Amino acid sequence: IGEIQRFLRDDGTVKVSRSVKETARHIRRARDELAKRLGRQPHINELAEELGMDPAEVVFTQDAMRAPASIHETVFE
Amino acid sequence: MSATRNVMRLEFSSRSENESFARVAVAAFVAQLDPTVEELTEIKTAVSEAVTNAIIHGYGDREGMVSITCTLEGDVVEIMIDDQGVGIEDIELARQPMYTSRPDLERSGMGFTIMENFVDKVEITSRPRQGTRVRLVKRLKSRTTSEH
Amino acid sequence: MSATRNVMRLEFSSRSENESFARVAVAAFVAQLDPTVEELTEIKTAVSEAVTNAIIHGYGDREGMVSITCTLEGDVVEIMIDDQGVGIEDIELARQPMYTSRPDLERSGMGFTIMENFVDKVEITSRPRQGTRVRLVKRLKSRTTSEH
Ligand SMILES: Nc1ncnc2c1ncn2[C@@H]1O[C@H](COP(=O)(O)OP(=O)(O)O)[C@@H](O)[C@H]1O
Ligand SMILES: Nc1ncnc2c1ncn2[C@@H]1O[C@H](COP(=O)(O)OP(=O)(O)O)[C@@H](O)[C@H]1O
Ligand SMILES: [Mg+2]
Ligand SMILES: [Mg+2]
Repeated sequence: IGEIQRFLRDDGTVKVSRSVKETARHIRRARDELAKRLGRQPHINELAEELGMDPAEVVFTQDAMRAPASIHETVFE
Repeated sequence: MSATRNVMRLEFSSRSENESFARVAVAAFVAQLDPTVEELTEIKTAVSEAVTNAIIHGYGDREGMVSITCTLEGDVVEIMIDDQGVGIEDIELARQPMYTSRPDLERSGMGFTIMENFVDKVEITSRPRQGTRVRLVKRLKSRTTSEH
Repeated sequence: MSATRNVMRLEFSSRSENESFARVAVAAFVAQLDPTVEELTEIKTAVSEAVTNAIIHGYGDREGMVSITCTLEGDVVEIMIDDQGVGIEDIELARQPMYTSRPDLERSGMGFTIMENFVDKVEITSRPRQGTRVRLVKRLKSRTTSEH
């Protein structure tokens, strides 16, 4: 998480699309680790807590910059 | 979260750029009930399918407004997606897996089937030339196991 | 993104649980213009302040609806936050840094000052017992700069 914060703080000109892409990767990793540790699907609050993020922000970052074309991919990911 | 109803309503131009915004807005609202990440993905996917239909089929080349009403009550999420587009002539036919009226757009005809798989109830109300309402209901089954 | 106007409208119950949802919904809509992280944070913060005001000051213990209308046109974002709450008697006074009518709630009185710092224009229209509209306008300076 420190890494994400450093990334976000570094440069006032970082585009949201780029930062979201980076953070989304951290979220995916945290979700997988949490699922493994808990032995079940994590709840959004658990994941948010793990990441030190607001749950709604986690939702935003997972999805906000996704192109409409990839709608069907979300089903099978 | 209190147990009383919490309501939000969303309205936006029927553009494909707005699909991810609509999906995120609904998911961010539902996140209050602390669903699993998986349940949230299911809800987002179902909403996406209904919103895409409103944009592509309902309005086509025209631009209109799509509206979404979402209600949280206890562990039940109700989502209505409305358009004032062309409407559906034969709802039974439209619901059939693989049926699409637009094979030219490389549509798979699986939108309603996906919705039915991801939420507990899918109701379609439509009138030709008046518009379409899709009502999705999902109970968050996992909710009680979350406290520990 | 095409250059024509894109519009969304959002309405939700005046509950503090809805603040983060509202902030994220606006962010997801504005994200289409691919602002910088800093610009998006500024917009979210300004929206948060206005939404909190509508909930705490506009409605207080009552529950009402807050609405947000957001328009994207070129590189300009316009956001209106409306409530039908108690309204503001003296807008000049309300805008003063450090002024708060609710020191009992440990409010800092800095909400409008924060908004003014983070967006280009803050307009307040209000009528006692009718409600308040806050209009925020921000031009995204980053939009023309290239990806890196
Ligand atoms: N909002 C809508 N307005 C008009 N027609 C619709 C709407 N939603 C669905 N339909 C009709 O139902 C059919 C099946 O929808 P769906 O299962 O999502 O498949 P697809 O979108 O791939 O065609 C569509 O091809 C269209 O004819
Ligand atoms: N939506 C609103 N409805 C009624 N009064 C408002 C509203 N927004 C702001 N006000 C008034 O303006 C004052 C200053 O607002 P603000 O600068 O955000 O400070 P604070 O919220 O900390 O009091 C508030 O204390 C309140 O009296
Ligand atoms: Mg479809
Ligand atoms: Mg304030």
